[in-house]
Amino acid sequence: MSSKFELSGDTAWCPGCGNFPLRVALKQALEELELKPEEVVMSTGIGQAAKMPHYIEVNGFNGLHGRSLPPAVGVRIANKDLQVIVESGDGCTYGEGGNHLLHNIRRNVDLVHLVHNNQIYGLTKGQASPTTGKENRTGVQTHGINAEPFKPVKFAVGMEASFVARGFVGEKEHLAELIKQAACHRGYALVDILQPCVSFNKVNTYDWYRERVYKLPDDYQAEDYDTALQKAQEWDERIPIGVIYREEKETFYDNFSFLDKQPLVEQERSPEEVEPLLAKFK
Amino acid sequence: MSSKFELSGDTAWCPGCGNFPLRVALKQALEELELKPEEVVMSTGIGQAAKMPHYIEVNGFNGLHGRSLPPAVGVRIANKDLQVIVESGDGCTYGEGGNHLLHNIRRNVDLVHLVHNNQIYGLTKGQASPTTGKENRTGVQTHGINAEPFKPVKFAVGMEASFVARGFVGEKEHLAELIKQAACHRGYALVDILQPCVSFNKVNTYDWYRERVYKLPDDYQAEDYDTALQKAQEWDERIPIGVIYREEKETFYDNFSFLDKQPLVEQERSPEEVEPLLAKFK
Amino acid sequence: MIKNIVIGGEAGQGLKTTAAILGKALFKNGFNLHTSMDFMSRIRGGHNFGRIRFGDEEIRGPQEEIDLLVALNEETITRHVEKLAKDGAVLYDEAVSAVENSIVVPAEEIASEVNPKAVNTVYVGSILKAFGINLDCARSVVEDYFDAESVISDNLKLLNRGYEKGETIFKAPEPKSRTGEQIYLNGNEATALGALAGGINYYSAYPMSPSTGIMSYIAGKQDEMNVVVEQAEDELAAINMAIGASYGGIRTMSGTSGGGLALMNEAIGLAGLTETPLVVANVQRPGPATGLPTRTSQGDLLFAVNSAQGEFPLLITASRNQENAFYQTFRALNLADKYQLPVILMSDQFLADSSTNVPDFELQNLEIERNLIAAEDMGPDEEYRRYEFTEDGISPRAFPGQLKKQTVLADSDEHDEKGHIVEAADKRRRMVDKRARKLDRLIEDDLAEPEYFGPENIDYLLVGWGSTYGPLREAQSRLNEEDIKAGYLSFTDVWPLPTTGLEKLADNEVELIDVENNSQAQFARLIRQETGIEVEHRILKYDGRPFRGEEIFRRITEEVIQ
Amino acid sequence: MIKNIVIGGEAGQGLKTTAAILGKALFKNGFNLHTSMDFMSRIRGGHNFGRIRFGDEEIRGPQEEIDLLVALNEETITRHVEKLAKDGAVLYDEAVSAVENSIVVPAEEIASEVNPKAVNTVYVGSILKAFGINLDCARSVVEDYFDAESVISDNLKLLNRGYEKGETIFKAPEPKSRTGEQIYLNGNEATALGALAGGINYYSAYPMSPSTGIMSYIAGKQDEMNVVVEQAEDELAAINMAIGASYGGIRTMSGTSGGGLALMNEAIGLAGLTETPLVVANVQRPGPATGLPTRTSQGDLLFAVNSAQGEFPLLITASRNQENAFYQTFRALNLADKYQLPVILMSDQFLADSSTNVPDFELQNLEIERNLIAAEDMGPDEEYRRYEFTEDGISPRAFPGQLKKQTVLADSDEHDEKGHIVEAADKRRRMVDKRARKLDRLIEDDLAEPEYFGPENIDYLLVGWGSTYGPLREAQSRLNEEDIKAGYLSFTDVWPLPTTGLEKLADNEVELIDVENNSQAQFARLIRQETGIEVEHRILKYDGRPFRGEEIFRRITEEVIQ
Ligand SMILES: Cc1ncc(C[n+]2csc(CCOP(=O)(O)OP(=O)(O)O)c2C)c(N)n1
Ligand SMILES: Cc1ncc(C[n+]2csc(CCOP(=O)(O)OP(=O)(O)O)c2C)c(N)n1
Ligand code: SF4
Ligand code: SF4
Ligand SMILES: [Mg+2]
Ligand SMILES: [Mg+2]
Repeated sequence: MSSKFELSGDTAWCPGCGNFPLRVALKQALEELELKPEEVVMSTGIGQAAKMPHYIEVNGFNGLHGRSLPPAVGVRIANKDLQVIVESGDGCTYGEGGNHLLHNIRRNVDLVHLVHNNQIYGLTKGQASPTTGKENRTGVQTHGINAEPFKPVKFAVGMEASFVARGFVGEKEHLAELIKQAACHRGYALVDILQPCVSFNKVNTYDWYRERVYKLPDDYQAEDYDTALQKAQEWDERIPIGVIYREEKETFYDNFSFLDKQPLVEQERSPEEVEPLLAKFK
Repeated sequence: MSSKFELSGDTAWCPGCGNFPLRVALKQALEELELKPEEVVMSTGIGQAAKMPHYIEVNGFNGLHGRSLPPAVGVRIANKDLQVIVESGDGCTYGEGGNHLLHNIRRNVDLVHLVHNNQIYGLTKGQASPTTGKENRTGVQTHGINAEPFKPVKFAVGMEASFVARGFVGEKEHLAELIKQAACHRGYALVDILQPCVSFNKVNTYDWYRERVYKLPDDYQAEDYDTALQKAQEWDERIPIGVIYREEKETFYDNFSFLDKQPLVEQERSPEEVEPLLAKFK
Repeated sequence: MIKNIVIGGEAGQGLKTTAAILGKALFKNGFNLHTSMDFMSRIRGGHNFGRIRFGDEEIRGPQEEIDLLVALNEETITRHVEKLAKDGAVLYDEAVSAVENSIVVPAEEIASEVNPKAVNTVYVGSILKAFGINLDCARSVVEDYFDAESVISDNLKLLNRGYEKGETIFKAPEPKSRTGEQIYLNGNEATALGALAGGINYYSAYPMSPSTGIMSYIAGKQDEMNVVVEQAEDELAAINMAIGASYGGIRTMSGTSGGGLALMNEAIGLAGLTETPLVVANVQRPGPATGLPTRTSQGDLLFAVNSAQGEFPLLITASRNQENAFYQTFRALNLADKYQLPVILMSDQFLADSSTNVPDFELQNLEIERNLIAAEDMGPDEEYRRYEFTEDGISPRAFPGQLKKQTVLADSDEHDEKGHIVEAADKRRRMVDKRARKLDRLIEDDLAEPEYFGPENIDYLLVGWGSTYGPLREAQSRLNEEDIKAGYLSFTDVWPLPTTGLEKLADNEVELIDVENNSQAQFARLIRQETGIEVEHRILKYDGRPFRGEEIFRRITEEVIQ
Repeated sequence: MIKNIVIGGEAGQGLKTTAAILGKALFKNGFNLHTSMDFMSRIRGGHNFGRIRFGDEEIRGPQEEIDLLVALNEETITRHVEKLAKDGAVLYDEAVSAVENSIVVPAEEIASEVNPKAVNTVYVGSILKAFGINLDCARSVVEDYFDAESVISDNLKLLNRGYEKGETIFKAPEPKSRTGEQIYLNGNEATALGALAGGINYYSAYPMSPSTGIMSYIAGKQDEMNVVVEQAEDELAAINMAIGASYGGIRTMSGTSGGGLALMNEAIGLAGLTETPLVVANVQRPGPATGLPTRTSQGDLLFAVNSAQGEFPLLITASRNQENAFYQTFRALNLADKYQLPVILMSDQFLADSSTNVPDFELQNLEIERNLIAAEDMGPDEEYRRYEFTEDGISPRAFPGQLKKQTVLADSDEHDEKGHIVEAADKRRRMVDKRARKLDRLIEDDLAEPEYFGPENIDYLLVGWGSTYGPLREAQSRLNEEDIKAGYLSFTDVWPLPTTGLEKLADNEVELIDVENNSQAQFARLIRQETGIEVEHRILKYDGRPFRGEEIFRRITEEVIQ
């Protein structure tokens, strides 16, 4: 199916990489959301995942490693009519960018955040990321990993993020559905996506994930915090995919009365508006 | 009581500040641990809390704002015989330094981490910190706070930190005891300390804390994760103090066979040791 | 005639309020004045003081010799009494035997009867009395300054009591009617107002002295001016959020001090490579690291000029005083948009925290120039290219969503015209050249040459940049008064360095004197780097304190002229 | 005689292995050689290539003209064939009609019969055959390179097959016996070995091309050498951990590339102010921002020189080649300890990823000089003061726990001799001066003057810094061969800038030519800043590719001499 989000040309991804099905799911979701390319902005960091805006027809801000989130917040403040998607790797998001994740969960800006979690640093050739499992060995982690793996879903639920989901690129339709739900959710929506790296992660392969991944049942109560907290702890043996936790709550926008009227970017400004402020100094 | 940790001279703290009783508890704990000043290293960031090494007789590395933790890790690696204490404010630790907190919980280096949580930026004159409550107004947060308050204890338990406690400077003896337990714990030990700022935080006063704070009962099971997870959520109405969670687990040191033998700082090195490595290049 | 008041006490004794009310009262009374603050990095205790210099002549900076020393505690007397003028006076709550003129006002005692918290107003009353200045001006300030009725009436009462208990020692200068409408404000406020006049819709920063005042001021006007002010989790977030907002199409700004600028460095390069307009105020304090957090310095010059790894066009401009800070900020926003580059706006604690009277801002002459592409500039089948090659290197700028059926791609890797990653040697070269051409155009069209002050024929040329302007003008006038033929070249734009004016003046006959608030004569180094001109004399100060005009004058006569 | 091989293909085709095995084999065979890599920033696909230049003369860098082009895919032919020498040959799996000498080796087909993964070894066999070089050297390399018996035997088999299928086209240079024992390694490995020889116990970094090789190498030796290698969560952590470890008393190091150095900036100032020894390797790539991640540049010079807000002593030294990288790193660790300051060790992708043969390191002449206080240096009742004022500004350094009953206090605020916060003007001034004196002493005792190469009387003087050394030496020799009287001044220490040698050579008669891998002639700017000397000619390259000697030669004859 040719899509208006299709961008022709070569990618820098390896044949067989999990980024390809992820892109398919993303395009499908954007189509089904009936968005136009110019209405979508993708903000990314640096890494293999972060090259996405070069391979799909949307607006893109491909910024610095670790800084995929902050520019997205800025864009969303500038223009409330845009669908803003943050997209980056696990290293970029959970490593270098950890502090932004932490605080943007608190900020609850209306964003979709897709993390290509291949449990490895792809672009820099296979060092451990925060999510790399203890059993892995790499060129730098010659002993194995010196720290406990970071668990994104558990972390985000623990932080009471307003929408937390896990997807798997081996379940494209399901993933597209998650992305759509994230987009429709009002507030910050994190989707951690299991994405095999065929070049550098020889542990967490398609098979490894397939053996463990299962879809949450239809009657799963994503709105119940305690349920979510328990579910968020599952990993290793069985890995749930789906919306783990969801809560409608105050967003960043609710703090500013003038933000919902008209996109800031469309508001005309004139120097003379400061005239009344000068009175205080007279 | 005169203590060998006593340092005479003026402090830059405000009269009535919660930092004073905190210092008393800290000195008491160090005394009772039978440490000598030269055996203790305090690593701090920048803020009012972070001035502690200037007001107590120990080794000190008073580094950059937000970076109280990383130097401490370095010191501990250099010298396993030192008692390393990280000490800083809530802004420094949970704001600027959030990423280090996140990843050092994973690293589990043997450190005591004392956070003076006055729920405000003291030294810079009263802006919101990540822990400032929603009901606060400040000179920058003129609308109130744009984000959900960060909950340090809940966060740390969620991250499965190996030791998580909360203290209150209004309970000095109890606090001293917590500090001692943190020091005796093998691994990373976070103690979040409620410390009223009499100059800038007009909401979270001594009275505010006194009305809410209660000590965990003796039969509280800090080793049980689910119990801890529940307890860690308490705030607002009732605020538990004590050791919330404790788990003995692998530390950073366990990954290095050569670290436990002799402090690295005492190991002699000679350039000729690389001789065998050169063979590979011949 | 100019008079100089110093008020000193502990942090927490309300010095700021006293200085603010007194300063504003003197301003309302028609004086010229300059108020500067010397704070320690603490909330209570220690020793802080403010200097208020006022009179009927132009006043450009602080002065050392004290006419009236107002001591909120005894330490103030010990620390400052040696700078008391021969006929100076001390105002304190008991008699000071060591000095001739001692005004005794037991302010706390007086206040305790009405409202102990309002003790500062007692001082204001007594100070005005010391100069024989009528209270009317101060009354209206008090009414403005406080909100609650009861607080206002307490303060008015204490103002009177202070006046009554005081004693007139000095003949006050005659307030002449100043030229035109004036306003009284400090450098941070002026910068914040320039940003608001420039139409920013977003300001993100992380608190850091002495820059926080900019954020606080704007934060107070969020709803009035439709500006979102966001205190970020760290400086990395602050700057990257601002860059995102700018890419999103609104005007944005950030502000910090040196350590924060260091953290922002990588992102300044990002703005450079992605050609995203960005203005960052760097309010300098003495470094490195934490340094002296509440004091002043010009130690970040070469650091700012050489921001970030790699090479990209960048504009560094420094405000010379409060009036200029407003217009420079406004201009910085326009130039950032026009040339699609980062601009670092240099200020420092001295400028940021000092208040003075300046001519009311001329808003009607200002124009916000966004320099965005208009939809009609695009051909019907043309694909929008964010980095289109053009003669002057400036590509048409659109924001996402602006143009129908067009996407906007910005990239931190080297890229082609569309914004996609490239690695080919010739493509890289062309993009580097394209970006460099923007600066050539800026130099030609917009770079501000330094302003020259002084006689036509000179033996000495003082050079300085930014906030040393006031003290340097004063020093230069003093030199001229002593028949020393000295001129002064005041730089605001420092990178790219405007060289024409300097090269014209710096002929062989003239001795150059560099005056800077740092230890390495960074500006002199920059001048030599860019022009080969060696500035042979250096008057440097790096103790965290601002220059005073008389001090520069004295040092020049001692160290240079001899 | 020198021959030049280029091997090209897609990322993921095993180019690195081929180059590594072939290079080592040629090395073992007694040749001089230089292997450089041209990678794209991707894992698979695209176009990568390596250049191997070998022979019996000294070889200092890459060459453009190709003798043997080994094409792992067709694109390689298209891209490189125009650089093929008149009597050059192409090795490919089918006949190439466009060229005269086409060696056909269907490597994949051959490998598929034995082990498809070992296809690269077929090429190695055929390449050696092309030059008539006997396989013995390659056999021992294969046995070393792989671990598993079966893999070794497959590769040996395929090495033979490649040899058999190939064809001898060239007369190989005669391997002369090189002077003394030699080793073959790249710049990152040399730096890592220098760090290990210097006795580091800790290395923390965050992965970033092209610096990661240093970390990987050291990580592989953790247990052997008692070094903790920690991959940090970000560069801020990496550098602050290293500083803490150094304060703790062990030798430490960190490494990164420009963007990471930007993030480390504030902490470099921290090391400066706290006087904590710190060595950071900055392996440059083209910036700003992400730039060209896998390519080379010298674009961070002025950025590094002007690191961090404020002013503090700092040493910047650049390695000129692989041999020098080892000794510079070792020396940097000694000087950081001696002067208690940060040292930035400049390298770049060209140096980092290129391998060459160098004389075996002379370990016995090296001495680790920690310059720590000895317990007996303390008087019995003396209080230890971390920042004691001394004549040369160097205070006695102890680590925590070292001295009985003494504490060590390091502070990021301005401080007194003990390390406690101070704000007084005179105390600040004295500390700034104390720190500055350290650099004066360093300049006197330890600063390395540039090395000069060339005849005594010259018309032209080439100046360059760091890794352009090889190509520049080659260019200078070529110029001399053509009777152009040119000398070359090769800088390693660049900040503080050593000026004596330069000032002696740069008299009026000599034309100066600056050669740099950047677009702004940063080194020429620095020279003018520090000496007033204007370097009139500039040979700049900023497309991410390294210079070749012949290219510099050609450009000088075209652009300068004419
Ligand atoms: C400041 C900075 N530090 C380091 C890097 C190098 N770097 C680029 S991508 C990357 C890691 C990529 O891993 P991840 O984010 O998981 O993305 P993936 O490639 O696996 O999709 C690193 C360390 C950089 N570009 N900038
Ligand atoms: C990089 C950097 N950013 C900002 C600052 C300014 N600063 C100093 S202390 C501080 C906040 C202090 O708050 P907290 O950590 O809670 O400590 P407290 O003073 O409340 O004890 C800030 C923002 C700084 N010194 N460095
Ligand atoms: S390195 Fe891994 S994640 Fe990156 S493109 Fe290749 S397979 Fe995918
Ligand atoms: S500002 Fe607050 S935290 Fe700081 S010393 Fe004063 S009371 Fe304590
Ligand atoms: Mg990854
Ligand atoms: Mg605080």
